[in-house]
Amino acid sequence: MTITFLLLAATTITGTAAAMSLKNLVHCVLALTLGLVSLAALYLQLGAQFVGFTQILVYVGAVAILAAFAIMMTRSAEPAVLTGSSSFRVSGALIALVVFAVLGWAVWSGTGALAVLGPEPEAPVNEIGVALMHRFVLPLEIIGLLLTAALIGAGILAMDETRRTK
Amino acid sequence: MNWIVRNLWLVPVLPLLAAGISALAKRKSRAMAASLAIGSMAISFLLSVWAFAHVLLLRSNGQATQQVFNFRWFQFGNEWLSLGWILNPLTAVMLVMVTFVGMLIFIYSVGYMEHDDNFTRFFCFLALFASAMLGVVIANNLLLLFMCWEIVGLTSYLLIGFWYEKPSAAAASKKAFITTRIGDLPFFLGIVWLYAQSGTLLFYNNGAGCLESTSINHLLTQPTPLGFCSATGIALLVFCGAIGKSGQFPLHVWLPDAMEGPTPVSALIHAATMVAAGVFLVARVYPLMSAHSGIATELTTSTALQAVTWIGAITALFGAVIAVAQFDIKRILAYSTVSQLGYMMMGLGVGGVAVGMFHLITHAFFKSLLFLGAGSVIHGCSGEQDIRRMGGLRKLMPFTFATYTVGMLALCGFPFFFSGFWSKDEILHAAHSWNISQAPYYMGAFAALLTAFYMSRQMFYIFGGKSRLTESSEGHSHSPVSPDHSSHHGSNSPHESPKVMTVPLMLLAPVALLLGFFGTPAWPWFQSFLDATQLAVDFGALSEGSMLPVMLSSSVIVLLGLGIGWWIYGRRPIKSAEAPDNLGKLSPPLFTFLGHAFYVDALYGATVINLNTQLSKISDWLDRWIWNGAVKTVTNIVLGLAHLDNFLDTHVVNSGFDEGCQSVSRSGQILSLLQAGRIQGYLKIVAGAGIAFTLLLLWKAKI
Amino acid sequence: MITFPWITTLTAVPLFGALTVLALGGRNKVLARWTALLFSLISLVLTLILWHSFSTVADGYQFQELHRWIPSLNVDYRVGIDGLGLLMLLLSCIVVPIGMLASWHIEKRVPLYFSLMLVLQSCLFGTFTALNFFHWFIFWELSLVPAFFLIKLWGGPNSAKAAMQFLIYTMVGSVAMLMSFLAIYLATKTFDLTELGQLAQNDKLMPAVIGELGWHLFTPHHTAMVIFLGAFLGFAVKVPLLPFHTWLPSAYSEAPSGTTILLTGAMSKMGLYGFLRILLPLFGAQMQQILTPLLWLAVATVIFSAYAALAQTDLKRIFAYSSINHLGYCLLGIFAVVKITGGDATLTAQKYAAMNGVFLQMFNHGLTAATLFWFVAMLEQRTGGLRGLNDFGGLRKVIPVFTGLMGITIFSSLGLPGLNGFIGEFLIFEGTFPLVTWAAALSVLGLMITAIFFLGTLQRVFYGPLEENWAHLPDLTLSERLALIPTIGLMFTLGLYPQFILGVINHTAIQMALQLRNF
Amino acid sequence: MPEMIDQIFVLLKHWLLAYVPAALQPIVSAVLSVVPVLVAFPLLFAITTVLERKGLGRMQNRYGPNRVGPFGILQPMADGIKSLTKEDIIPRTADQVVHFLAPVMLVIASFVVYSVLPIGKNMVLANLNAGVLFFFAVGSMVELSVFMAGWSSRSKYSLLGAMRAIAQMISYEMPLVLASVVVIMAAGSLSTVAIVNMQAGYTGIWPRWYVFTPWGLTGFVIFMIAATAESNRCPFDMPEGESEIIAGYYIEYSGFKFALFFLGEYLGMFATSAMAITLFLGGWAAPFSFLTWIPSYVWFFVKLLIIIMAFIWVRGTLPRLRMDQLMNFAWKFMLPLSIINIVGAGVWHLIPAGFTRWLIDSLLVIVSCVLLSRGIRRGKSFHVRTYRFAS
Amino acid sequence: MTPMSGYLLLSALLFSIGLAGALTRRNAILVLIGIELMLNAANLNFIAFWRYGPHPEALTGIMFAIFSISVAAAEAAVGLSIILAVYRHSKTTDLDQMNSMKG
Repeated sequence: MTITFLLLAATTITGTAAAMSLKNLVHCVLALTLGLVSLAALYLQLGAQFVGFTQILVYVGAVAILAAFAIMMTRSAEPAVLTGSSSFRVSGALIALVVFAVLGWAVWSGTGALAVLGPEPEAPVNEIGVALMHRFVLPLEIIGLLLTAALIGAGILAMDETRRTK
Repeated sequence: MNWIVRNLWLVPVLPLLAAGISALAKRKSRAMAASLAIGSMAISFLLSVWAFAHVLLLRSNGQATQQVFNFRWFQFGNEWLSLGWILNPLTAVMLVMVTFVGMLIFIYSVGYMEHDDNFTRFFCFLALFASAMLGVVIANNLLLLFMCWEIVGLTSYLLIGFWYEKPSAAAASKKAFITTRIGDLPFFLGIVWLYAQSGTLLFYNNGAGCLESTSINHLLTQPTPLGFCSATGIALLVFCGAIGKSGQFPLHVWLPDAMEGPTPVSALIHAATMVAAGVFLVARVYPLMSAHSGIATELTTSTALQAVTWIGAITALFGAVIAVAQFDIKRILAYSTVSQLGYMMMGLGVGGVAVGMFHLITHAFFKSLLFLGAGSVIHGCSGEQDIRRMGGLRKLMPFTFATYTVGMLALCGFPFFFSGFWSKDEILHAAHSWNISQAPYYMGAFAALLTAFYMSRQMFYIFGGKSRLTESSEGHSHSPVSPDHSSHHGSNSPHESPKVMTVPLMLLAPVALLLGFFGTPAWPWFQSFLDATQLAVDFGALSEGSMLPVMLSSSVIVLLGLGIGWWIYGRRPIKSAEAPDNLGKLSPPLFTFLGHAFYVDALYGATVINLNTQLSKISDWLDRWIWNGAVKTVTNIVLGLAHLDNFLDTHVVNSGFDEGCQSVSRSGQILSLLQAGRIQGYLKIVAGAGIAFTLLLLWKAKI
Repeated sequence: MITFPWITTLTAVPLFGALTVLALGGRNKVLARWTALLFSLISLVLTLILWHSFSTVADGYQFQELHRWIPSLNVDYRVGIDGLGLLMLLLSCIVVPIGMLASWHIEKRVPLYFSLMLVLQSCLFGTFTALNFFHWFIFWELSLVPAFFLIKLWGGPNSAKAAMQFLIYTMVGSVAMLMSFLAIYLATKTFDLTELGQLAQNDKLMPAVIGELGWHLFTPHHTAMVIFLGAFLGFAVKVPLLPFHTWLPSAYSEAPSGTTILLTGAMSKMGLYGFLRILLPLFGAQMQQILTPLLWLAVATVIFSAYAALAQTDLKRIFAYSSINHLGYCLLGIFAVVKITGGDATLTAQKYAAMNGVFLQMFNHGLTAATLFWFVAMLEQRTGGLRGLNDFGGLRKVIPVFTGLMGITIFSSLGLPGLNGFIGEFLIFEGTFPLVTWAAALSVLGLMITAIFFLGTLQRVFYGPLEENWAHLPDLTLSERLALIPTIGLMFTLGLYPQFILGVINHTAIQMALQLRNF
Repeated sequence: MPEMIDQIFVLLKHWLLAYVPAALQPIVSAVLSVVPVLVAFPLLFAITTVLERKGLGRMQNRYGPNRVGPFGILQPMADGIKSLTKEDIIPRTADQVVHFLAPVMLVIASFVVYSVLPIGKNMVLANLNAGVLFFFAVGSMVELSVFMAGWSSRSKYSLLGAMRAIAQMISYEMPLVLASVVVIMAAGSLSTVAIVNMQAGYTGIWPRWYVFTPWGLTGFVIFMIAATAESNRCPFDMPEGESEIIAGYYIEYSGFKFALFFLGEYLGMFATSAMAITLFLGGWAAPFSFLTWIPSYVWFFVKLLIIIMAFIWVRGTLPRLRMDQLMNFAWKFMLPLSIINIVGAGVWHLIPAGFTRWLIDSLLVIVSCVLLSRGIRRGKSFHVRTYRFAS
Repeated sequence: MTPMSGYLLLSALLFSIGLAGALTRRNAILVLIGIELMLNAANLNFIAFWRYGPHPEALTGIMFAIFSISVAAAEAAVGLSIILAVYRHSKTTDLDQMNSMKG
């Protein structure tokens, strides 16, 4: 457990936990950004440079901004009055706890089988590109299709209904 | 090789150039078109004379008189198709004849067509014709010959239909083209067959040509399924082409109709040259025609030549009989041409190349003379062509009368001085000594009698008596040929033609008169020239064998024919254009029958043409109803199946399906109670399931 | 060595042109026309470059391009041309500008029209250069789309029906063909025409197919025949052969004349091309088995279509039937070549002749028929769409130049020597007569009837007294004359010097005929 | 000798490092590398402000700053002093933390970006394997800080300005990235150093920069337009359009924080320009082979200054776009064009070298450019306006 | 060095946080963010397994992460636009009030 890892893990957990628990939605998004940037740093630490930068580009540059936009456009906040569904919140938290317990147990009991840290593996962008174009060309194409569909779909969904039907 | 042999192609190409240039010229450049055509023809004539002289020189030097020049045209497979031209006596004679007659007729046309709107076009077509005809003459390749042959047919079509506004002319041109094409198709097959068998279409190619002995012998050994050797088959097929082109029975029907064209055209194409091309063709491929199996003696005539003889004899007689009962000046000459072409064929069949060709040459001159004379008469009579409406022209058109008489006597074969006598006599003599049958001789002799008769009839109608032109009835229509003739001359009275028309007549007349002396039995220069044999002056030949009796009897026959003509038509001048024909009075039904040319046209109309029309209707009907109907039926069947399927779907399959649907929706109603409508509730269930599965997996792994 | 991808470029140029025309078009009709013409002329220039650099003696295909395309299906992108392909490319390049010029006066949705024409040209190029059945078939089918719309949108009153008929007819044929080829593919796992041809040469193709698809109800012989007939149907409809031809007259007569030019000039050649490129190498044995019926069909095509033409009164229908007639000679030649001759050297030479004749006739017919329909288009444009035989008479008086040039074209079509039609027919008959004498002798009848109906057309339209209402018909304009010069000039050139085409195709013709000698 | 001058800074750093104990070497090395950058670019910012104000002034027929120092060149110092000494006002309702963090984040992000830009030969802070990606990833954080600034000020103007800015930046980020993809395809690397090295070398005297290819030129033009929009400069200065929303998202800032925004914005502009130089204009390479004796960093800054001048010029020339025009332009013109440009670059690599690929590629680009501009114009009819004067 | 279980535990925690958020928060946007967090937890796992796995040169984990990020981006875009559409329709993003599908 290096200090870097601990530090980054702490910021990640803090950020995400804040994102899930703060009242102010914009604060949530900003906290989420913090968490995701730290996560990207964790990727970098693991040697996955490309994924790390992609993470920043996509999550900070796009998803967070989108969420902020959505917040702004819906002008929403958590309703001031909690409408008596505290049991619901409790049960949700409970379930999450159970999930963590199960996963943690699984990790704890399953460790040792794999944990072999080799030398810093090479993951240069070149090879990623080559792999994308050869072994993974079909998923790549499908992702391209998916993104196009999402682009068009999101556009149509967000379009004003009066204009859409025109 | 001599310059003239190498450049013989210039002879046909010069008129072709003239034709090309005047085709592109404006309609107004009349002088240019005419001078181009005449000029090119004159140069061609000079070249032809040179070629002729060259052959003469070779002959006097005792060298081979046959020279060829071949070149490659195109390649298919591993072999080249070669074309070429040939210079031999036959070619040389024909070249001189065609260019000379052609040139004179071109000159004549300048006068005759003077007032026509399409003057330029006319000379373009004429020059094209001359080019193609000369191409036929010099071709050393059956394919080249055929190609030029077809172009000759095209120009004939164009020139017959020159006055295209006249429906009869348009129809006649179409008829001419199609009828000759009927003959050309077997010819085409013959070419193809010959090529398949001998591997070449060159006539002479240093022993490798298809008319040379190697090839002929090969052809003689090739049997056909029909029993005769392929040489005979090919020869007969090729002869079919000659039948069509030379107006032989039964494909002669187009030739009289072709008189719808301008008279110079009739003179040049349908009397002197093109129609003779069939005869020339037979002469050209004579080695093939006369080929017969080696075992027979020399006297044995081949099957093909027998066919040629019989067809020729029938045509000669047939044409002569019909000519008797015609009233149109040009139609009489046309049937006369048919008859004379039959003579030539017969001559080829019974006597060989020289006999037929001699008559061809002499006929070319005197018949073009006659046609040009007729043209002059028509011109003078402002477009009138009916001999009953002429008369008395002897005084009015002296030059025309004189030259026409020369031509007429030459055609009749008036003894001793006229070229027709010698050439016709030779044919009759050869027919008399034919070893197969005497029938052709008698048919020919009778035809000669009739020839003399109808020509004298024509002469008396046209030149005898008084002019009947003025009494033309109001209903009589001027032919649209040259509607401006009358207006131009200001009067309707007959008159002599201009110099440009009479001079060619006067040039042709002496030739028609004297040419015969080149081929008398006593001095058979022409024959020896063509057959490349030694020439000897032998007056004894006149009295040899049956020569003298035949000569005398034919003289008698001619005189008899002229006498009968005078008896019936010349004794009393014909008074009125409306009066019935003197001969017709003897037997009106027969005369009408002859006047309609044995109703051959009507017969063809009722049979061949009708069959054709019916077949086309049937094809169209088949197309519309049977083939298309089959498709429609299939479509309908498929549509019916689709309907059936649809029925089954809606009523059989779907009813079961509806049941299933209902049960599904019932169970759906029950299950829908689980849906609280809260997304997170669903998510919780998913999470719970996830936990359960993970636990299950772990537990399994532990065990 | 990477050489320049000539053929791909050639195929792409019209496509690119089509897009450009669409984009530039908009309101400016003139621009659209000229752009389209420009692009078709660019393809012509490219083809001439190919023609120039084509080796007339080399074996096999030239300018080949080979790329893996769909490895999992073993489909390659393989294009290349031999003499036949080159000839057909040239023909397409000549015919398309003619079609465009003939459509010059169309005023409805001009850019779309011209871009569809260019797309069609691209499909033609694709079809004539593909060496792999897979994309050959793609182009073959794709060509139907522009053709369909061209007929339907710009055609005459019944064009929708005619277009549908055309589409369905050819589609049925194509589907049958596709089935056959799928069967072959299942057995051989390849679409490459050369490979398939070699299999067929070694008598391995059909055994392989039968081994794969052996169906106990059919004997092997029958299976092979069924597969052959499927492929045959596809081509027979396209050419067309007799009982499958009924779409043609209505499609030709209903289509706008410019489109008809493309249909007859180039698209009908696709069928013949298929016969030569696909059926002959692959199914020679099957063709031999039913040679006599095939010959009867060809002869019937020749004669019946000629007679049917005689019965028509619509100029376009006449020329449509005459097209069938002329293509019938090609089929006759092709079938005759198939005949077993046992390696007789003389007869092999005749096969070369017939093969050369077929190629030449394809080209000649394309050229001549396109020009004929062009004249019809010009006549229609002058008379406001009238084209019945009975509508006219004596037109020669008012439009002499038109008459003269159309006369030349008609005579070229009926095979007058000195014009292009003759040599092709001569070579076909030259080769066919010794091989199948009876069929050749019967087919000659077609030549005669052709003459009858063509001359009848000339007579009724141009000869005779002038119909009064046409007294002011304008003759050809200068630009029309200029546009016609190359075409007419080509007719004369081919008639007088056929070697310039025969020299290119001869080697290919020999190879194709040799391919068959093994049978 | 030119080599020495070229590498003088590198050599200097190594010489200095030699005197440092080994344990501290990485840190010292980092400091030695970073500090010059931290100094040079703010300095450039200062110079640019003077240049811009004076240049714009000249373009608008006025003097511009001319009071402080000779010809007003000390104006930036005066501005700096003024902003440092001004009172820092924070709106009462503002979200204090976020309000404070926003300018800081902006400046940090802007500076971090410079770590992958090669300023000269062997002069790059971090030669990352995925340098270009890093550049865009970090660059995208600018948007977040803009949002933070706009939102935290609790002002309608600033929020509107932030929204506009973000919408615009997201929209133009797409063409920006796609335009650089062509270069990445050509160079086969995401490393900025590798890209510059790929463009090194000369054909004759002419450089092999990517801008001298059809796709490169198109990419460069797209990139520069998108960069203009990314840095919210005229004619894409909707978010800070003075006449509409005063100063956009940083309206509620004052004093030093305001100066930080200003700095961050200019740094961003320099960074994208430097990236354009790296991608298309051969980085620090000399434009002609015979000019290589001039040190590489000089070339870099010369190019940068030229581009900045171009920015100023454009600002002084073009009018502001409307929001819908701006969006239409981005989505209906720039995006498709950059995608087609990628296709064009692909085609370029498939066709062997020669005139043909030039022709095909240029045609592709030009035709699609014409088509797209037609598409964007569809339904709008432009005509000459006629003014009528009151009589 | 950090053992792999550290990363895995972190990932599990991240996942649980995301899940908890998704389950308890009532704002649709936050739910979406929670889901994104869960996806990120999975990504971390991929990267960790890739790093500690036997065949890092095969790049499978990286690839999976890249694709997962792309899918997440698409999902965010579509999800947010759905939320926008819903908001436009019912003027709320409160999930409790979106229960018109209740059976």
